[in-house]
Amino acid sequence: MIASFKRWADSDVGHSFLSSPAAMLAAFVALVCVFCSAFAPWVAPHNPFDLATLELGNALLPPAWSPGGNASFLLGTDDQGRDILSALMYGARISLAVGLASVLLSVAVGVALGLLAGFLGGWVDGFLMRLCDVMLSFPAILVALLIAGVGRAMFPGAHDALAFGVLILSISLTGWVQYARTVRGSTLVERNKEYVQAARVIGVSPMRIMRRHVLPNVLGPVLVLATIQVATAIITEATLSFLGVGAPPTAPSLGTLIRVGNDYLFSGEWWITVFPGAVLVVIAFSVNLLGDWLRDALNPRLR
Amino acid sequence: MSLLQVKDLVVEFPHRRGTLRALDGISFDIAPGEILGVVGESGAGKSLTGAAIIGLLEPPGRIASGEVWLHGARIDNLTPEAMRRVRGRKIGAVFQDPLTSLNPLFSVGQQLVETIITHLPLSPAQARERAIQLLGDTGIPAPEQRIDHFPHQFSGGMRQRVVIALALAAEPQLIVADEPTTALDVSIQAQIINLLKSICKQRGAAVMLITHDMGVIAETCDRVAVMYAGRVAEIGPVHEVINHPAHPYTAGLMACIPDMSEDRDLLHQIDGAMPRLNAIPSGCAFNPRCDRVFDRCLHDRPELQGAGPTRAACWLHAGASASVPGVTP
Amino acid sequence: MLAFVFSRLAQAVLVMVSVAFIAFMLFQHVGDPVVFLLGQDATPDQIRQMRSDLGLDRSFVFQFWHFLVNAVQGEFGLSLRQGAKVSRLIAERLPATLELAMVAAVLAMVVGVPMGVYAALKKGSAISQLFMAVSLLGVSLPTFLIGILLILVFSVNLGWFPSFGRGDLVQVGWWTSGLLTPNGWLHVTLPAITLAIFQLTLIMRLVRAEMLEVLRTDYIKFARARGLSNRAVHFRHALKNTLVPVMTITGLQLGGLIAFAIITETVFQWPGMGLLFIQAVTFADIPVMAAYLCLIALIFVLINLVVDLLYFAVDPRLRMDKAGGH
Amino acid sequence: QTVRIGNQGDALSMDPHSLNETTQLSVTGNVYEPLVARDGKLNLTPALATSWKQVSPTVWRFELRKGVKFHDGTPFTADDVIFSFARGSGDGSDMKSYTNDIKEVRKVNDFAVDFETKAPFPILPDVFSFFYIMSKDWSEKNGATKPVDRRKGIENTASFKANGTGPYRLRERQPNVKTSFVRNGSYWGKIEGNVINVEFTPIGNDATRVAALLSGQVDVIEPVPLQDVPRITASGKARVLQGPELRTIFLGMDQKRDELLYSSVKGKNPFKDKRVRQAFYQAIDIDGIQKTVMRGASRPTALMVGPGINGFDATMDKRLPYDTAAAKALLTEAGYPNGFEVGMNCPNDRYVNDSNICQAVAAGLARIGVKVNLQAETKGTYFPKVLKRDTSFYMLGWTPSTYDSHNALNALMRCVDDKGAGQFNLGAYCNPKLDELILQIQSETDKAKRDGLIKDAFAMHAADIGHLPLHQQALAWGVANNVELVQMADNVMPFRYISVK
Amino acid sequence: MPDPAPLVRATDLAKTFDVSGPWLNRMLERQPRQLLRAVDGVSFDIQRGQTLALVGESGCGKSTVAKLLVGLHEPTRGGFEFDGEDAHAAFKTPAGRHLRRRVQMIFQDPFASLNPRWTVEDIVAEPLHEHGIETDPEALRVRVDALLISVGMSAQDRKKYPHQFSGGQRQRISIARALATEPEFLVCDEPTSALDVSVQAQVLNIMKTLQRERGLTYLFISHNLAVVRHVSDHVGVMYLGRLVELAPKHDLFDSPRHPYTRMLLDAIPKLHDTGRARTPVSGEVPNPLNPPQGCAFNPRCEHANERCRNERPVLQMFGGARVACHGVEEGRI
Ligand SMILES: Nc1ncnc2c1ncn2[C@@H]1O[C@H](COP(=O)(O)OP(=O)(O)OP(=O)(O)O)[C@@H](O)[C@H]1O
Ligand SMILES: Nc1ncnc2c1ncn2[C@@H]1O[C@H](COP(=O)(O)OP(=O)(O)OP(=O)(O)O)[C@@H](O)[C@H]1O
Ligand SMILES: [Mg+2]
Ligand SMILES: [Mg+2]
Repeated sequence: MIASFKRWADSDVGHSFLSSPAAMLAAFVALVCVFCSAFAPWVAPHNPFDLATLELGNALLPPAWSPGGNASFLLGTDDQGRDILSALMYGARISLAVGLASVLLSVAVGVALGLLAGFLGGWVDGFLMRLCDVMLSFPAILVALLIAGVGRAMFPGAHDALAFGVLILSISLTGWVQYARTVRGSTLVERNKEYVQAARVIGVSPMRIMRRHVLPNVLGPVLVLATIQVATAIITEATLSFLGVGAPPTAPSLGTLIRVGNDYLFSGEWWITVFPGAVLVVIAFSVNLLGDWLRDALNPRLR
Repeated sequence: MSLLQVKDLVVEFPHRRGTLRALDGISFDIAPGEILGVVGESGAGKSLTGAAIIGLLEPPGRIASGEVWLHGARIDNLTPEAMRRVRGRKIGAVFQDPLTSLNPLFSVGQQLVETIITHLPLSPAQARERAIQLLGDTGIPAPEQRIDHFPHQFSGGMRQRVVIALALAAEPQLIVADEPTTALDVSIQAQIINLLKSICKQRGAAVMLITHDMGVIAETCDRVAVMYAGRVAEIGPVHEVINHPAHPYTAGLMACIPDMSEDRDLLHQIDGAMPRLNAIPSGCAFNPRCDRVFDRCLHDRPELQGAGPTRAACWLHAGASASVPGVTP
Repeated sequence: MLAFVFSRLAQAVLVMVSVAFIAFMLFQHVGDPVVFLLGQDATPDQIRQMRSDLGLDRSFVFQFWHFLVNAVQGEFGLSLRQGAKVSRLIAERLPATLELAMVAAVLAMVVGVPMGVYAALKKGSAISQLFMAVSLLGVSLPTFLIGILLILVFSVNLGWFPSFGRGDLVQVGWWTSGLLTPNGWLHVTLPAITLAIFQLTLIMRLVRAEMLEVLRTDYIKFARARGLSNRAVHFRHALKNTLVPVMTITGLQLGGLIAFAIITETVFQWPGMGLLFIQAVTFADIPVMAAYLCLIALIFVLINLVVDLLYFAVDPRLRMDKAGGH
Repeated sequence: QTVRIGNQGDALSMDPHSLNETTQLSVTGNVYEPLVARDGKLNLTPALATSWKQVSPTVWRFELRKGVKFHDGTPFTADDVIFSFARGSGDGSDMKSYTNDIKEVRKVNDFAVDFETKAPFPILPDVFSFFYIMSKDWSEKNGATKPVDRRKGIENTASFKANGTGPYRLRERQPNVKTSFVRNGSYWGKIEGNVINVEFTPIGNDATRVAALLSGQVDVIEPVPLQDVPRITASGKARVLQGPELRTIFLGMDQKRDELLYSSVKGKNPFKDKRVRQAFYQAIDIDGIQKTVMRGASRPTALMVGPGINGFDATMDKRLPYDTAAAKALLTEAGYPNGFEVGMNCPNDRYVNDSNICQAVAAGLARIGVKVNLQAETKGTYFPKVLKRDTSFYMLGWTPSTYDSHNALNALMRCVDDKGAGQFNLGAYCNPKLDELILQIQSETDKAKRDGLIKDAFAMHAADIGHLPLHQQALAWGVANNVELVQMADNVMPFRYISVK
Repeated sequence: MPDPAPLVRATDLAKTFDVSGPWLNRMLERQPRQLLRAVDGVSFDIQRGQTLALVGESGCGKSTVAKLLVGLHEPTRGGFEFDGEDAHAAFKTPAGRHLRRRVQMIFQDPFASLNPRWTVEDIVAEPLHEHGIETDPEALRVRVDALLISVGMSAQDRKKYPHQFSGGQRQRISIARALATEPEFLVCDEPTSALDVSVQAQVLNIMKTLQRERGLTYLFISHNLAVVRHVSDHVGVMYLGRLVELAPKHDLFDSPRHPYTRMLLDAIPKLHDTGRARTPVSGEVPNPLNPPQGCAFNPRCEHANERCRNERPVLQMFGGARVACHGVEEGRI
């Protein structure tokens, strides 16, 4: 562990990170966001999900520094009297969780299927790739929309956790295709490399070869893709929420906050729109920057 | 007067752990019509020398000092635009892999014509004439038809001929050929080397032939430069260097080559590996592997010095002029 | 070649059927159209009657089969909500969406490719860094927010562009075009920008990455070694080779444009298929949804086909291999 | 003069009998006319009928207006009335609820018809105001004798074209894009406004609709999102007309099942206990909702119908006080000192700020320890679900289409049977005594006596706390400063009242 | 004197690749199946402790033979006996895994044949693990050290990654890995062609030393005849999937019989014979998808006659060598 960290810090990737201010800044911002959202219950001044604490009397307060603002609501409140700052932290927590979980899920599925397709070839490959084609011809938002709709209709239990499950599922359902294709491509290259053949000559079983030899060597591009997809997933979640199939209103995600804020764009209550939008942009931006940097850093030819 | 003169050429790569000196004071020259072979271990700096001469060092690589003269004019400090005019027109280049040297999306003819028109005042029709002629000269049958074909429709050997035709398109006086046959089949190799040789002789062009293959050098070149760790270890007429190597490294290298004419149980081998650029030992770079090392080798860096008909960078020849006894294979 | 087109078309049919199948499976859960067809005072009997009239009480396999049989005859039935032929509704909406997507695609290309080329050639320069950073904004902002912000700035505050609709249209056969009137162009501007921003970012980054790769290839090095001018090297050799993969990927992205058009159309009240679809979703208008999804699948396959054919046209390696096979 | 109207939705069809829905009837009502119409104050006024009287308990006679011509020039006669009622009560019509009680329509002469009802029907003229008359000739010629038949996939000319007697003619129809109308020069009556051309455009997205008004692309928008009212007013280009609407928003609770579908309470149904219902009632900060969520644009109510509906009685409109402590006490008394968990269903795009209201209610309930799992969703999935009674706690809004309390009582408060009684009584509230009253109201012809019965019925329902009434939402129309119009409480927008300066 | 039973015996080995397009395309364009006979009936024996070298141009099927022998490919026809046992049948059974221990392979490219993400220790220990030869970590370490030292590396190199080594060192790691299971038969597919002459010498020397010490048997593939002459006992010359000449080393180099063998020998640049003008080889390597009729070499052969263009020659004994050539058979060459 420590050794591998040392190796990292000493490696070209580590060095390129330490010498890229943009990457470090992005990582810092991302870390702050992750921290604030992961520890929202401890960091946030209020608990916006606890409805009992909401006072309609506190609704629509402007940020603390503007006239009429209230110091205990730093960034103001929304129409339910929710503290925007706290809502942002809790919301980012949901968005990040949804983003990460859906990316993890699609990476897991995509990588597994891509490996299988690439390594086994033949009809497995043919079938999986046709499946990808079908998935691709459903634009991502459409699938998400349908799945989210179906999911909510099928499990009317209305529990928030389930709603998130459906969100995650619907986002990953289109996400995996990219990974599958990428991994299949690299697997096709990798499996003909001599080290894989060497393992076969030694008598290592195909599954083991896939797991121990091929997998680690095809993860590079996946990593890059995944980083960027986290941002995309967060935005997809926001978009789904705009189309009305997002997170429940009592536990708003960043996307829901933006959707709601959207209604206040023309009215004077700019803070309801601006802060969630800004936070989303900052998160997406820093994650994308990281992904960008990673792409260049992992590409030996660009070093 | 020599056609090409390289004086004390130093190429560096600024790197995060300090600057790497990949070429360290290379000097040699090539006379018109002469074929100079460049040999040496992988990573010795052969390709870099070629790239530096044609001004195509990949950033961050740069010429840190030294001079390159072509035809009495200095070319290492030209503006990019002026250097571009030199490339192709005065110095042609042939690279190792004919498969990747040609743009797959353009027909052979398009690539030839574009090169010719860039450098010679010809109309497109004339350029095409010339292109067909060039293809014919390099031994491609039915050039009138083949000219409109795309690179992938040619076999490896033919592609390399096309590449040579491209290098010759504007009648350059010098051709830098970086391992032109390594990617080819054994039986095709000889054809290509012969072609290069004969065409250059016909046109009076000089060639800098970079290769690993001592056999090719022996058959083709007039003189040979042996490189080691970014320096010229030995340079001289080809049979001198082969038959009477002056530098222990050259001698070792010659001995490594399995010989068709004798049976040996084990080959001679030079133990160890070439040092990395960031860990070149002080003194003579070869000293850790040299079986004739002595004190001076550890501290002072030897310059090329006369050792009979050849010149070698070895303290064994400090002031001497005979080949080293005992290291001849 | 012919075989290729054939197999693609066969694939198209397959894809469309599976899309329709999945769609129908999903429709069982997206809502009950009857509630919207009958007013609030309808009696339970009326509702039951309506359900059985529409065949909604049958299994989805049956409904799907029914749909297929109709679809084969080019009939998608009547929109439950609007009582109009689905085929006509879609035909009315198709031009709007296609025009919007085309304008957006062209915009994304015309702006994205040069930006990408510049960012690759001047890698590391301030401007290209700026391009990279600004373009990231394009993928960091949700489309709907961009759209609404554009409306706020350019139509409410500045009053330069209209905020909704297609404006004056010209009828050309059954096709209605907004691109033949200045007013139509005014109307298409904001939606097209909204739609293009995401693609633009992708294209720009793709072109940059591909271009950087291509610039490292041996044939570019060899082209330089032949003394070709920078212009020839960059814009003749490098760009052409760059555009081959870029073309494939952006072609595929065209489908994404149409999908994203749903949001853009919602925001700008653009009377295209996306708006039709989203309304159909809201009211569980099954025939419209099914037809839309099938059409999208068809468009997708066609785009893929065209892209592949273009690929054949541009890349001689593919072209010749096929021709040389005989 | 041209006026451009941006509306949230579109009329789905131009067929006046195909859908019983406000937007559709509002739009087609400019082209077609009923026998009896309503004026700006919602009072009945003669339209195609000049007078009507009850000739026997079950027969009404309508005298028809003479000299009226349809837009295609054919004269209007009793045959058209008979044809229209036949069409409206036949297959594919969504207007059957207006014709259900009619047994027969008889021609007396060319300009008089008799309506025989199945039972004494005191308010027959009231139910006619949305029933439009079509031309028999035109319908037969255009194969539009029936409203659209979706089953057979046959389209209907009347969906795209219109031929009525009204003040405006349909000029061009692009569904969901634009529908334009032109003033009918040969209209029989007086057109109060001065508008010649009307362009009716659906703009679904709130922000876009507001932007369209602010940027001058449309002259009238409906509705205005409440939060944007100040902005529009401040723009100096337009104003917002606000007025009470007939629709009443209320919450319903499942009072039938022995165990709630979505609740932490197992084995019993807390909503069967009146104390629980009352606790819920008193936990709702209706004034807070009115002030912040509705931004003042609502009228808190204790009744299930609002002013303007026959039977509304202001003296009864007294809510139980908002009192968290009392609510908590009631809950404790009912055996839930720590509250419980319950699922709540709510639309998010049907009523004004619907999901925000639900959230505020949920917050109020949270304060008495009830944890609400709120599911707010689009109407497309919401209504099918609640109409299946697949809910424990829900929101609904109701406008009696007959402008009479009986409609609300019958649909919302009667015990559920499968003949249509209590059809929208989604929580299956049931009080047999109230049922009896409602039956009486239905056939009582004496106005004063009937009003008394209605009052009793509402009192009984309020005492039961059968539902939790919230408010009547306000209409909010955005109108450019150069436009004058009349805002009607039933949210119908007759073009004839619009003037452009 | 009859030979003792050979350790390795290949009989009529053949491998055909199906390189046709997808079925639909073939049907529509009426193209036949395209079969590529990469190896077409190759037979040879290798005695224990001896080295057989295979030479030939690129694409003639050398690597395919190698992969057939180690079980990376299934033969289309023919078989391969190892120590009297049908190896391909054995590879398939679980019990046949022991055979994998006895047959190992060294690959051409030292940069591609080591997993870049594994340490040297992991790489060399993998076969030991896989075959359960050594399970105790400490013993494993000792074993790995010993292996590394046996190929002239140091035990301290264990923790390093492949990219930290030079080509020659990497090739030694590959050899160490191949030796881990103490195989008897090593298939070496161009083990030095990616290496420099000086490094090549190091690797060849190690191979030879190991052979002497452990009695290894090699199949050595190369296109470098000088190297082949140095390492081999017997040499097989392949052309387009077939053996055209198979002879003891000295026979072959001193008196090549097949015109192709002669051509190959002629193509070797001679080091000490500078400036000699060679007759360049003419013609191109034929397309393996569409091999010439008769003797595959006939289009490039100056001695080709009508028979060569129609009839395929088979291997026949001529003196110590086996040659497939009508010209040799008829005494024309
Ligand atoms: N971009 C670079 N950055 C750092 N070092 C480099 C770079 N390019 C080349 N070098 C180093 O310069 C040295 C000389 O390389 P060069 O390509 O000239 O070797 P060579 O003699 O041609 O070898 P080969 O026979 O393998 O082609 C090598 O050690 C190489 O690692
Ligand atoms: N998996 C495969 N599928 C299809 N064709 C193959 C496959 N492997 C090899 N071939 C073909 O078989 C022929 C023989 O290939 P092989 O790799 O054995 O040649 P080789 O003699 O080792 O060549 P080289 O010297 O280039 O390594 C070639 O034409 C090659 O294209
Ligand atoms: Mg090189
Ligand atoms: Mg091979």
